Amino acid sequence: MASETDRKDLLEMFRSMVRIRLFEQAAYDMYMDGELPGFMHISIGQEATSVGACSALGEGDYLTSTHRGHGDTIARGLSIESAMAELMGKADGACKAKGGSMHVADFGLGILGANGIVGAGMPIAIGSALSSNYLDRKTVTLCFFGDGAMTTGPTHEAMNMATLWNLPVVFVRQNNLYAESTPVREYQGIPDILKWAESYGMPATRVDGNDVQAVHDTVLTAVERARSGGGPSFVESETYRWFGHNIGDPGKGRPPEEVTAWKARDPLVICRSVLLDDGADEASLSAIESEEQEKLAKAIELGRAAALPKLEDALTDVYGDQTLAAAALGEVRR
Amino acid sequence: MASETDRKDLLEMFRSMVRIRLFEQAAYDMYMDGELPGFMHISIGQEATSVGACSALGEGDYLTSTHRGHGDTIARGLSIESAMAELMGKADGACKAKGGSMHVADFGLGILGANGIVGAGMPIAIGSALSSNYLDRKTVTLCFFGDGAMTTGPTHEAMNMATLWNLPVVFVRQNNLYAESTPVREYQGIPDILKWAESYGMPATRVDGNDVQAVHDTVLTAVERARSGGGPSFVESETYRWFGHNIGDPGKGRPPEEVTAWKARDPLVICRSVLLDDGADEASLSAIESEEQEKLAKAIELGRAAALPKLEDALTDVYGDQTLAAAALGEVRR
Amino acid sequence: MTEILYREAIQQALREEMLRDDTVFLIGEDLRDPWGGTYKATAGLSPDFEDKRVLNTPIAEDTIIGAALGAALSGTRPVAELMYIDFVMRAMDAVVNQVAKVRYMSGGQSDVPLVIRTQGGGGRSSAAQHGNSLEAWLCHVPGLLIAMPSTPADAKGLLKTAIRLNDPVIFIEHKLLYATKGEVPDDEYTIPFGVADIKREGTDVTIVAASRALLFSLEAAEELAREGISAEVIDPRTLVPLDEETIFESVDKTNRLVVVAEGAERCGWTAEIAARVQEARFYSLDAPIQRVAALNVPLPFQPDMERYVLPSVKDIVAAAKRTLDA
Amino acid sequence: MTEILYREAIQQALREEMLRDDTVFLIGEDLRDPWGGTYKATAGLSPDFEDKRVLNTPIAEDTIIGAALGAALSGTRPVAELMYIDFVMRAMDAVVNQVAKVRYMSGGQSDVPLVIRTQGGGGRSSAAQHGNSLEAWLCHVPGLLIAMPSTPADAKGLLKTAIRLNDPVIFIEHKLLYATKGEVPDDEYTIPFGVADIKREGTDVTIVAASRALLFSLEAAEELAREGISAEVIDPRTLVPLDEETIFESVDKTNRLVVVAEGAERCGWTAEIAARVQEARFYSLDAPIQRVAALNVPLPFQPDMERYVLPSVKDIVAAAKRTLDA
Ligand SMILES: Cc1ncc(C[n+]2csc(CCOP(=O)(O)OP(=O)(O)O)c2C)c(N)n1
Ligand SMILES: Cc1ncc(C[n+]2csc(CCOP(=O)(O)OP(=O)(O)O)c2C)c(N)n1
Ligand SMILES: [Mg+2]
Ligand SMILES: [Mg+2]
Repeated sequence: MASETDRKDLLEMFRSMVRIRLFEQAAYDMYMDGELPGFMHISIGQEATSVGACSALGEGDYLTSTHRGHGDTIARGLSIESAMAELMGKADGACKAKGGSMHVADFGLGILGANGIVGAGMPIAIGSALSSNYLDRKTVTLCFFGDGAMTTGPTHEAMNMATLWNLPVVFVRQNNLYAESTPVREYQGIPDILKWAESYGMPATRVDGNDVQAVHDTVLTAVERARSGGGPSFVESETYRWFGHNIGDPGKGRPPEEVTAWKARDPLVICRSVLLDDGADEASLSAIESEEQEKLAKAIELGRAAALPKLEDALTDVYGDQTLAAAALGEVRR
Repeated sequence: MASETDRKDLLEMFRSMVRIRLFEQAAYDMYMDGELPGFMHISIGQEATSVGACSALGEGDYLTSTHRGHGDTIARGLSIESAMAELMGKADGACKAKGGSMHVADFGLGILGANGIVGAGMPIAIGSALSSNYLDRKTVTLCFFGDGAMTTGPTHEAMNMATLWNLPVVFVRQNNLYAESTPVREYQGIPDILKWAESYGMPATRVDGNDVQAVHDTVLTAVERARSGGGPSFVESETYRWFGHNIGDPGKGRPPEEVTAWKARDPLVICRSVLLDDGADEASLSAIESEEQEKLAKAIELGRAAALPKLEDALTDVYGDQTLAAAALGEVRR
Repeated sequence: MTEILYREAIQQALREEMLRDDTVFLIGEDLRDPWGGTYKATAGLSPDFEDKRVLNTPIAEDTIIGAALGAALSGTRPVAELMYIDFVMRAMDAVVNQVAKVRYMSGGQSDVPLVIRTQGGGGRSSAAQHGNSLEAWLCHVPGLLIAMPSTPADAKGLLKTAIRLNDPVIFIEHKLLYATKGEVPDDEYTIPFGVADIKREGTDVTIVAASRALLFSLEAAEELAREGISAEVIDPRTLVPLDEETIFESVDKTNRLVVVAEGAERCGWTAEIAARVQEARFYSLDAPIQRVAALNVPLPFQPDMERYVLPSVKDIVAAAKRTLDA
Repeated sequence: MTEILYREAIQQALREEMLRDDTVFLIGEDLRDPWGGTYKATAGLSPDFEDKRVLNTPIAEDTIIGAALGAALSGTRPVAELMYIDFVMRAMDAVVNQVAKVRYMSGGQSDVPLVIRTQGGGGRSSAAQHGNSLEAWLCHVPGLLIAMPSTPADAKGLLKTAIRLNDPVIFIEHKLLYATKGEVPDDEYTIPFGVADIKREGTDVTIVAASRALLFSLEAAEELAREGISAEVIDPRTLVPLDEETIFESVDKTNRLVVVAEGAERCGWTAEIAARVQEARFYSLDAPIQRVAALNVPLPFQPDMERYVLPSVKDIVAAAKRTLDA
């Protein structure tokens, strides 16, 4: 933490984590107030994993995320305006209100989408990595998945293809200890996940997922390896979601001591104290927080003022070819 | 190979391999003559794996097999009469001519079916193992799968569940070096398959799949472990199919030297010479061969004389409940 | 009769059948308490039975169903759950190539006492991957039986029947029905498959619908009644087998038919009903059969757009009137 | 015009498009020579192109399609192969929840230039897991385009179009068509989606069918002609979008319709056509629309039973006569 650049990077990461935390806290409250529809998975507690990993990416790189994708996508640069408008179901949302929380995407930033289907991002990640090699582009794909996704078939299929074809992909398992209500030990027969991942012929590292610097450094090593032709890596990032599985789930199955212990290891507090130890002043950190608070307030305000989609907007974006689209849609009687 | 029992067992295994070899050679010829319909995968060359593994099972145990299932199922006791009648499409075939080569089954013998879908037997095997524990029955399920099945999603899902629930199942990978035309190294990113299997927390052993005794001993250890509550095991049995993928495939992709080398390690010849070394006399072995040849000839004769199914037989066995079956079928206009 | 929730009807059916037969067990993701299933349909069961009777699984739909099949073939009677019908896409091989066909492919060697419970349907703003109605796919598969109850009483009676049958049943609940209420008989009862229920009698137009679309159809019938139009509303309750006689008889009386379903229109379930009725009752029909289904687009997230895409009471009323104006 | 095999038509289309655009590549199981695809539709391509242009994969259908999607979203134009349409059951999530919906769910952020080639159909005694016709499932999914050519010329022209489109196309070949022959234009050409082809003109009854069922329908028309009945045979060529106008116009002329498809009848493709036509042309129809499809049972192995279950020329003739006797 000596150099100026490092400090600047860490400050940026801090800012990004603050942004996510505030965004998700607001989303939670707005959802509880009935302002946001659908269902929604909050990643508060996991910010260091999202931000540490995404900050290891460069321009042109790709990202696939999960149903719990607010943090991942904002960490990658998704604007909170378009994210918030999307959650609100507004026409200028990131996905024109067609995707919602589970499908936020920004192809311009290489965000190939959150995904409502557990494990479904992994094959897609293999694909953008394949394009990268095919087109000789040196881009890397970061593939987030939850601990629960571990046991889905595509995980195995994708990890096999990744080493087989030496693809530039980094698999980051966001291990928050539970798949919905089920703790890892109750669904995972595999005693040592790193050994399992290594058996695919890729380096596998465990990292403290609440330490943004550690995540960043670990994922950066993997990203650089991938970019220089070294192939895929696996990172197990241990973290925790503070809330239940989705908003509405009280998370009753988890021992209260466990929740308390993890909350005591708040990734934002950890990062903050590293920054303070490193000489950053309290005021500049508070400034970041209030700037982000303000930006969020503005995003919410903008979102509230924004227009709803027209009903007929539901009929567009099914196909690119407009003639075929009209024919495929058929008569609309509504 | 000292004891009488061992000799008797090995003679039985020899007989079983001879039976399979003759059956499949005949099936091959009959297919080429246009006598057998459909398409068909011949396992000649792999007999020691089928027989060695199945001979480790006891009454009440279960078996799942693959598209290349003649050898596996005959090794488990499927009668060659009903197998041959099935391939011929006769009404008294093992599956009343509804299944054919890829679906031979004999539930009475615990044979839950060959399977046309690569990897599909693995979840089913988990299920019969689950019943075994549920009903406290101490039965074991033997799950055959090809090397190519390794990369399918269900393989991972099933192996994870097997250790998670400590299921009495033995996974035997029939590694014949190819999935259709594709050699293992061209589809498998995993450098060491035993390490991979072990990472699921189960013992993994490689065995010479052309040595019926070795296969038997290895699988027996795994079966006994499973039966006594020790959970699943993985066996990699290295073998080779002499013919192309299916009848009709000339198998052009494989180096001729490779084919020759493997044919030189004919599992029947290996077993025969072990028996001779061990004091069996040539005449008794030849007698086994001619007995089996005769039984096969009779099976073929019976099959040829047997009746074809009636066309309307195609409409039965869809459901067990006959009232619902009639309603679900609807009007038949043929 | 006691009024209970649809969710409770499912719970009761499961409990009663588990008590009746100890080879019946539940297998699926997050079924055990305190979660008790995503829509709480299995809540309260895990505390009251041996651990093995309610089995939480890894996320691995193909293997959950394949394993349930293997279990059904070897002495137990699993009731498997696919948390959302959308996830059947991960288990399509197990459901279709294995479960539906194993009896046939083996020449009838085995019963297949397996129920796959799942829930579908939109209306919760859950977007394109969590709100589908995929019954048409499953009806297309010979070898499956399909139930799709609309009321607590039907749900309970049909689920008990499903568990006792020796054929594989796809049992489709609806996420927005779990919290609906209805009267359920106090005594033990079952409801046979293949028997439709006329949920409302009428003379001018027949409306056929299952699951939540049936509730919409009843509302539409109310509205039509206010305009002097008498609609008969038929709930097939099971889609396979289908009680087509009841539908045919109704059409013979009303000479008009509207078919409603939540799935996308193209190659959806409404097409099958329309095709069958036009063939069997060509000369009874006074107007073209009207289909009311989702538009041929993925489900959008935003609630108004979603409502627009899904069939509504208004759409049913309009369709009924079209048959009368024809 | 040159006479070539359907298989060669596919090969030519792939080759021409790969030469035209070097972001086009093939991905699937066993595509490379000497195997060259199970039905040899990709034979001869791997030796003539860079290795990366023809990619053999592990057996992992969900990930093959998911990876092809990821590739299509990031600058390349994959043509993926599912060796049998039956194996789509392992890739249903990728095909339906991902490929078909990604444009929509993202609010139109990306083109999806992806073709999924596959082949279906029975008649080879390949039993219940290798002979299915599953186009109805895929037609039910908004977001996919579906082509199902019956002749070499259509196959080539439609496949070239499919590869150039920026929307996902399911391209369904038929295992028993690969060895059929037909004239193909010598010059470069493409065939647009959504334009049916009247393969035979007639006045008494309209027959609609695609793929191999179209060949059966033409045979049936011959047979009907011998009995003095003039059948018009329409090949939609693409099922989505469907050129319904051509069908409607024909029905306006003949007043009778037979729809033929190889898939199981219940909730199959014939239902959709029947439902649409009865609605749009209720007053043109002089007889109930007849559906000719597979019986509602899994495909049996034994050839005679299989032929019995699948629709035949005889069944089509009988159906046509039913419309005339009505
Ligand atoms: C294929 C599939 N199965 C089940 C679900 C339902 N589901 C949504 S999230 C979830 C748990 C995922 O756990 P994990 O991967 O650990 O991610 P987390 O929610 O903890 O972030 C489940 C079972 C789904 N969306 N997709
Ligand atoms: C899911 C699925 N994908 C593809 C196929 C086509 N197929 C049949 S056998 C086979 C190769 C299987 O190889 P392996 O598992 O090694 O078995 P082997 O044929 O060598 O005995 C393939 C690709 C299939 N039947 N099922
Ligand atoms: Mg988790
Ligand atoms: Mg092999």
